[in-house]
Amino acid sequence: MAEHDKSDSNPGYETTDAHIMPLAFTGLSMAVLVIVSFISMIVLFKVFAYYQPIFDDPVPSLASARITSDAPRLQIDPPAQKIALELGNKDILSSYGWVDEQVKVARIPIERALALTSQGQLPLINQEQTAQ
Amino acid sequence: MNDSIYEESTALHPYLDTLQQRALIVGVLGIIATIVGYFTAHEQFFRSYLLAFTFWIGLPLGSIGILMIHHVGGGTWAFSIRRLLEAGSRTLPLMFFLSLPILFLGMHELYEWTHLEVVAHDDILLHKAPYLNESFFIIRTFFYFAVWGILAFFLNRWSLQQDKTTETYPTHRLQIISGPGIVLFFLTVTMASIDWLMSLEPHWFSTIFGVIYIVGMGLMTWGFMYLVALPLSRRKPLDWLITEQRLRDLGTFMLACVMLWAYTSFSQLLIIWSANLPEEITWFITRLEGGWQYIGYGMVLFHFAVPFLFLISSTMKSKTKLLSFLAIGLIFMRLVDLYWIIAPAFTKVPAEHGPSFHSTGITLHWLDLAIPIGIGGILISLFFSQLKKRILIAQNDPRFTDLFDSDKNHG
Amino acid sequence: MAQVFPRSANWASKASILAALLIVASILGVVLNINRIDYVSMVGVAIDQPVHFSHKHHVTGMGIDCRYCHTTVEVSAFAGVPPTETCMTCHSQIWTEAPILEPVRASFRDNKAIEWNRVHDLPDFVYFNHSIHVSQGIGCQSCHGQVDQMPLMMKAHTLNMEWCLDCHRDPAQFIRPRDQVFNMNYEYPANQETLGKSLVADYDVQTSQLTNCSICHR
Amino acid sequence: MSEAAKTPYKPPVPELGPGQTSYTSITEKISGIVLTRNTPVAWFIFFAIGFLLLHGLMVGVPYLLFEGVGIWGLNNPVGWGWAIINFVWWIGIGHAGTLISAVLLLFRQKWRTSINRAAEAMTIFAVLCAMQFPLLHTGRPWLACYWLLPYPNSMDIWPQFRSPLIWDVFAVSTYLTVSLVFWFVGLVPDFASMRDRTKNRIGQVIYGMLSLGWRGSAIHWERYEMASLLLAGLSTPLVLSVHSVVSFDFAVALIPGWHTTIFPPYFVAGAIYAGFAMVLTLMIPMRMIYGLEDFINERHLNNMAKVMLASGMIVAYGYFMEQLIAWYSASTYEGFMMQNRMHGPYSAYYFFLILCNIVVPQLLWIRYFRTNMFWLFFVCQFINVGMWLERFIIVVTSLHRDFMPSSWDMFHPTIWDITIYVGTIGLFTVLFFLFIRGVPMISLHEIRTLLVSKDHK
Amino acid sequence: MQHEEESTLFGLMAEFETPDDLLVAAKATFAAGYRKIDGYSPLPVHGLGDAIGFPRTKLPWLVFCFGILGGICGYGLCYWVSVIDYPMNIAGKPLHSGPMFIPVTFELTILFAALSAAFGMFIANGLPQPYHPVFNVESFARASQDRFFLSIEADDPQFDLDKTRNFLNGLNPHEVAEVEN
Amino acid sequence: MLASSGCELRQAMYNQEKYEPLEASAFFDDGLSFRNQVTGTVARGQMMLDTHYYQGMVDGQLASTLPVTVSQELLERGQERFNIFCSPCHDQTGSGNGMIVKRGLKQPPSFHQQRLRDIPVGHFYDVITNGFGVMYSYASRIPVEDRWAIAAYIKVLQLSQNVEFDQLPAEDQRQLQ
Repeated sequence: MAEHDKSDSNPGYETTDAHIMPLAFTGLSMAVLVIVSFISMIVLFKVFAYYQPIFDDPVPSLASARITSDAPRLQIDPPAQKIALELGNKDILSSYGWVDEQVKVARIPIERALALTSQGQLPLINQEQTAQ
Repeated sequence: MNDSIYEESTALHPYLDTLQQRALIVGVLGIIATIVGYFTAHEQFFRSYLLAFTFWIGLPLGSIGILMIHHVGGGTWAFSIRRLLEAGSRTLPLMFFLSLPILFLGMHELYEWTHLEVVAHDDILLHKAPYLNESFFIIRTFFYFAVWGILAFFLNRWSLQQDKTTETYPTHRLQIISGPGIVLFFLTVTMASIDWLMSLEPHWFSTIFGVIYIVGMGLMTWGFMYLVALPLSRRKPLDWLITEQRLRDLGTFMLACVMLWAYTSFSQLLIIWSANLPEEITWFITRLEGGWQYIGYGMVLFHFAVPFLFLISSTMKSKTKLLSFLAIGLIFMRLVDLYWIIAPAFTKVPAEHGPSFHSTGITLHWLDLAIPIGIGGILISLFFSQLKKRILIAQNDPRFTDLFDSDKNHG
Repeated sequence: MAQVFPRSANWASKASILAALLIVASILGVVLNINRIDYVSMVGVAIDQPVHFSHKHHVTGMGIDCRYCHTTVEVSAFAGVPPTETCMTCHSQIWTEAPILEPVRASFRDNKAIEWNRVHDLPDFVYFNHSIHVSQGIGCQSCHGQVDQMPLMMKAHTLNMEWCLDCHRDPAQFIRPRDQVFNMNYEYPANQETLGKSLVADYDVQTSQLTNCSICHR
Repeated sequence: MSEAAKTPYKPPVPELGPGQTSYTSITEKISGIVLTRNTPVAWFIFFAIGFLLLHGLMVGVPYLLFEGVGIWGLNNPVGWGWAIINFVWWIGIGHAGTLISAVLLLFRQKWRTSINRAAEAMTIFAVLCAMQFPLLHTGRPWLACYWLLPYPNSMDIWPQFRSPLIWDVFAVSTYLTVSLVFWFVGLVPDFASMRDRTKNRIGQVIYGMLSLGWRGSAIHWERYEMASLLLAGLSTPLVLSVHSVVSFDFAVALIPGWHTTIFPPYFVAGAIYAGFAMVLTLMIPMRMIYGLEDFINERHLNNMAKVMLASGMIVAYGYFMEQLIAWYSASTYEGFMMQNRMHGPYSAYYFFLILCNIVVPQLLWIRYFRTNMFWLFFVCQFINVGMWLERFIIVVTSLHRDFMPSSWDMFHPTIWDITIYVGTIGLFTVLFFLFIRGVPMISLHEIRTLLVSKDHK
Repeated sequence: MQHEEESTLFGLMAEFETPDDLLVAAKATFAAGYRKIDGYSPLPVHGLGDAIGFPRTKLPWLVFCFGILGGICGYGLCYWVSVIDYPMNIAGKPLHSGPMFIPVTFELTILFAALSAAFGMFIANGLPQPYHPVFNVESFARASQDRFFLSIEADDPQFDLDKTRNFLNGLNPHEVAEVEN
Repeated sequence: MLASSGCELRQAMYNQEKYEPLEASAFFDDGLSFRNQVTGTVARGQMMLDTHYYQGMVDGQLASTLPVTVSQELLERGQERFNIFCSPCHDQTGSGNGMIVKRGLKQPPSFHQQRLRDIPVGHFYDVITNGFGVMYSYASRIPVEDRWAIAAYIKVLQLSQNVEFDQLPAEDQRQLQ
């Protein structure tokens, strides 16, 4: 308040203004500092990565043995597993094949089996005895 | 002033004579055709005759109605054509004579309910028999003409009286008679429309029918008055009274009638169409099939839409030539309207049992034009002869003096 | 006479009229669309449930058919919410210790139904029958969306009447062969327009009646 | 006739009384009612009565919304009770305002100028009262908007445009909107007068805002007059259509006694009839309270009485046609309805209606009754009651004896029917007296034009 | 610049006591070649518009167009709803039941036309305009009560303060005032 | 008029005083609106005296015959129902390696072992109806007719994976060679 009173011609607002040059200089130097630190950090990390194995304990033999399979133990993609299963099943259910060629036992597609049994060309069970 | 108007009115006689003669020639030609038609197309004759009769009676009746409204309500427009209206009302006796052929020759041809053997087998017609029978029909028609005749007589008589005296009692009497007169007029015309037109199809009924008929008569009269007033507005003594504004007023009244006609007709259509009751809708079914519907659409267009669009614009309303064409068109559409009401009643598919309502198709007979022209010619000729009988501006009406003053200012 | 208003009143008055119009228009806009916004229709909002059941896991991961749990969907109006017994068919054996499933076990123990919260809750004056839709070739997915991709159940459509009518007026847009009804990955063929029409005819769908009031409001 | 011969012709009284000779006196007199003169005691009395009655609405409507329309006396055959009666009654009353402001303007009837402002205000308030009844009758008015208004709602359903009830919605809301606009347009120059006359700063701002900065420019007046004329031209068919549409509510149905083609013009005439009776009911006391004898004189009373007489005769014509065609149609149902109307349990109402609407107004044939304020007021009260009864007869007697005698029933109004009806009367009174207090009740600029034509005389 | 100009003078205004005086004065002013003139009156003065050279208003055309538009909207709404979007058999009526669409068509015609008449008039008149230079004249308050005014605006090419003032004084006014801007 | 805005928002009629299927009830002690049948009552259609059809038993022994006629439709229905209800554990081939098993459920026996090939068809019906081992009863989920369809289908499934070459029609024999 006291300062306000001192100025005789009070225009009702702040009259002093900021100086541009010092502000610009500060900003510029901060930008340079940031860039320099980024670059130096890259260099530093490279150095660390190079020297790290030297300071580490030797790797236990089991550590490498533990990685036996590429498949993760958690199901990362259950649908894929499901689809694989379904495809396998479908393959079995829709193709001809020998179960045991020696004893002449075969498998036939399920659709075919449905057709044959319903037409009575394959014996399902003793239908003569069916009730109802 | 009285004298000068008398002279000017007399001076106009040659002009009116010409009009009268021309109308008479047309009328006589038409009547000859009518007589030929009576002997060649007996059945059709009365249908066309009824059309012509119900059409042309609009002129005297409309004149009487408008005169009475004028006496009750005043208004500057009315004084300019008052004598025209009075002449119109004095054509009523002719229409009375013209009604006799229907009563004594044609009733049996026209009206189903006069066929006793049909009535005996029809419960509805039996119910109506106390009203719809030949003798009562004749009595009623006489009664209507008596009422209208009395009204027309006094409207003319007192108006003439007022010409001769500066006292105001004749005008007062005119006012007194007009109030109850309008009531009587509405009732009798409504009943007449039921008798003449609605009972053509005796099973059908509509409470608004009389109003539609009256509005149509009004429209026709306004149109006719416009056509007569227009040439008179260019000649003494009416030239200063029938101003542009007055002619525009006549146009406004035509507009009002066009709108009222549309309003009442549409109300009737909408209410009956939406309810779809068998006892009502049949009337419309007959008229909305077999080609009749095109007349219906035509009326929507030329009895309402086109004249409406012309008449709402005050610029158009000032164009007298256009408006006189419009007036002729509207009078013609009035004829078409009545034709649409009357003619389909006779085009029904004959049915073995019970009433039928399907139409066999549109018919047009040359008599449908010849008889209206014949009667019209005679009637218009009579109109001009009556117009000559009095000076063309009613005198001494105190209201007239009031309005005349203001008229000068506005003019 | 002095001026009653300052000069600025000229634009202020016009601007205020304009603003009033805009406000009215925007209020109207809100009113017209209030039932369509997700906040009201709850589209895409997962309602909290006693058990965080994942359709995605069970359908896409396990390959369990819709009808395994919703057993009555083909034969009755109501699709059926599975009883706890259905859950326990498997979960008496696997994930038996999982805390997330404790409400299921408790329900089974105490013979008390799990109180699921309805996701697709039509007003009580609407009669909806699952069986007719399923048997006339309307896929589950058409109304319920990609349920097989929903970890938590949520509405995929507003279920507003306009949405119902969209299909009822022209079911050919959405109808599919009957054997594809439960296929969650059905893709409409390019010629759905013609195929749909022929299916509508084949399945004898009476399109003229589908918009009768009494079809849904009885 | 002999009496007529003795009675000399009486020239019509000028529209403006002898007390008003200059623009200044007119302006002072009319604006003074609002601005300078003390509010008369009668104002407070009427306002208080109205405010008291308004509580009927304040109590009745919440209770109705809470309980449902079951609190009314509606029953099975009579599904439309007082609500529709009051609706039609109020709407009918509204018609006089538009008729005066529009139709008489088109017919260049100058006597309309001193009553048109108040009559239009009456129209607006009557329509507001009327609108409440169908809305309340829906039971849940907050739901009603999608039944009534065509907007793209989320149900994808639309109002049924074949239903006369929807026509009603359009007709009544258009009527209210156009009446309001017409009224406001008429008020703008008068608000300018008020702005310039008031000494009160707040009044200046309020009237100034309402006057939109009207300055009476000649160019403005040109457009203004054209707009007024156009609005009048548009209001005229509108006013016919509104009551016609109201009549369609009945006539489009198949109920005997409702379904008859004369209904549209007959309803319109009835509306004008009731409306003029209400205008007179309001203006006769106003004239006394505020000393408006110069503005509302014998000529106005006489002319309004004539209009009433004419419209009353059209109503009588409607009654007659109904009776005639009921017999002529040979329809059992029409015949029974008429028998029941005249000789059934409501016959007393019917004959009282005939007394009120047809017999008593016959007095108006005589000039004495047309110009005597007491008798005119007396006749108007009969008409107000009679027109309400007419709607009661139309609604109740047509419905209460259904086609099946097993479903016959009588209609008994409940206290809530009465409360809400009386409440709307209160609302109407309150609004009308507020209007008188805040707005010049006689059109200033139009009255001034009377002075011009008088000058010329 | 503009600010400067505005703050000077809007025009000159003469006050008259009767509409006839105003009319005569307006005709004379127009005859004298002034074009930026306007009359102010508490009531419409017939012929004043012609006298100051105001052409006939186009408002009827606007109203006519809006009426037609309203009619089309009304019938279109009924048709679209009843036939296209929400077809429903009601009482055996055809989907396109023309007569039953008329009432709504009619009401919307009137509504559109009436609103366009009122708002068209306000907009054409530039209202609301609560501030106007003419209000600066002290006696102008009576323009809405009992006095009649004629103004000649300063941007009229013929306007010259002294000459115009003399001209107006010659018209026998009650008073001539300068109108501040 | 203001109150009418937002007029489509939920209202009383949306939730009426009636029960929808499986809605909770405040009226009954157990909180169910669904009523269980009163013990001992036999409703129309519940007179299940046909032990072969309803229990899969003939003379106290598991039935070796089907009480329904084998047809293409029945078998296809069985296939569909099998894939819905059984395949999650038994997998579609019936080998007992379904997805649920891969997630830790005890592996059910394969249908393609001689013991199950020889077992009477009534066994399958009985297991579906009453459960077996860790398998729950499916009686509430699968109607009787469907259970027989599944049982028949299992028989066909077994056959299709183990059919004697000589029994096959020539056409299929050609396919195998």
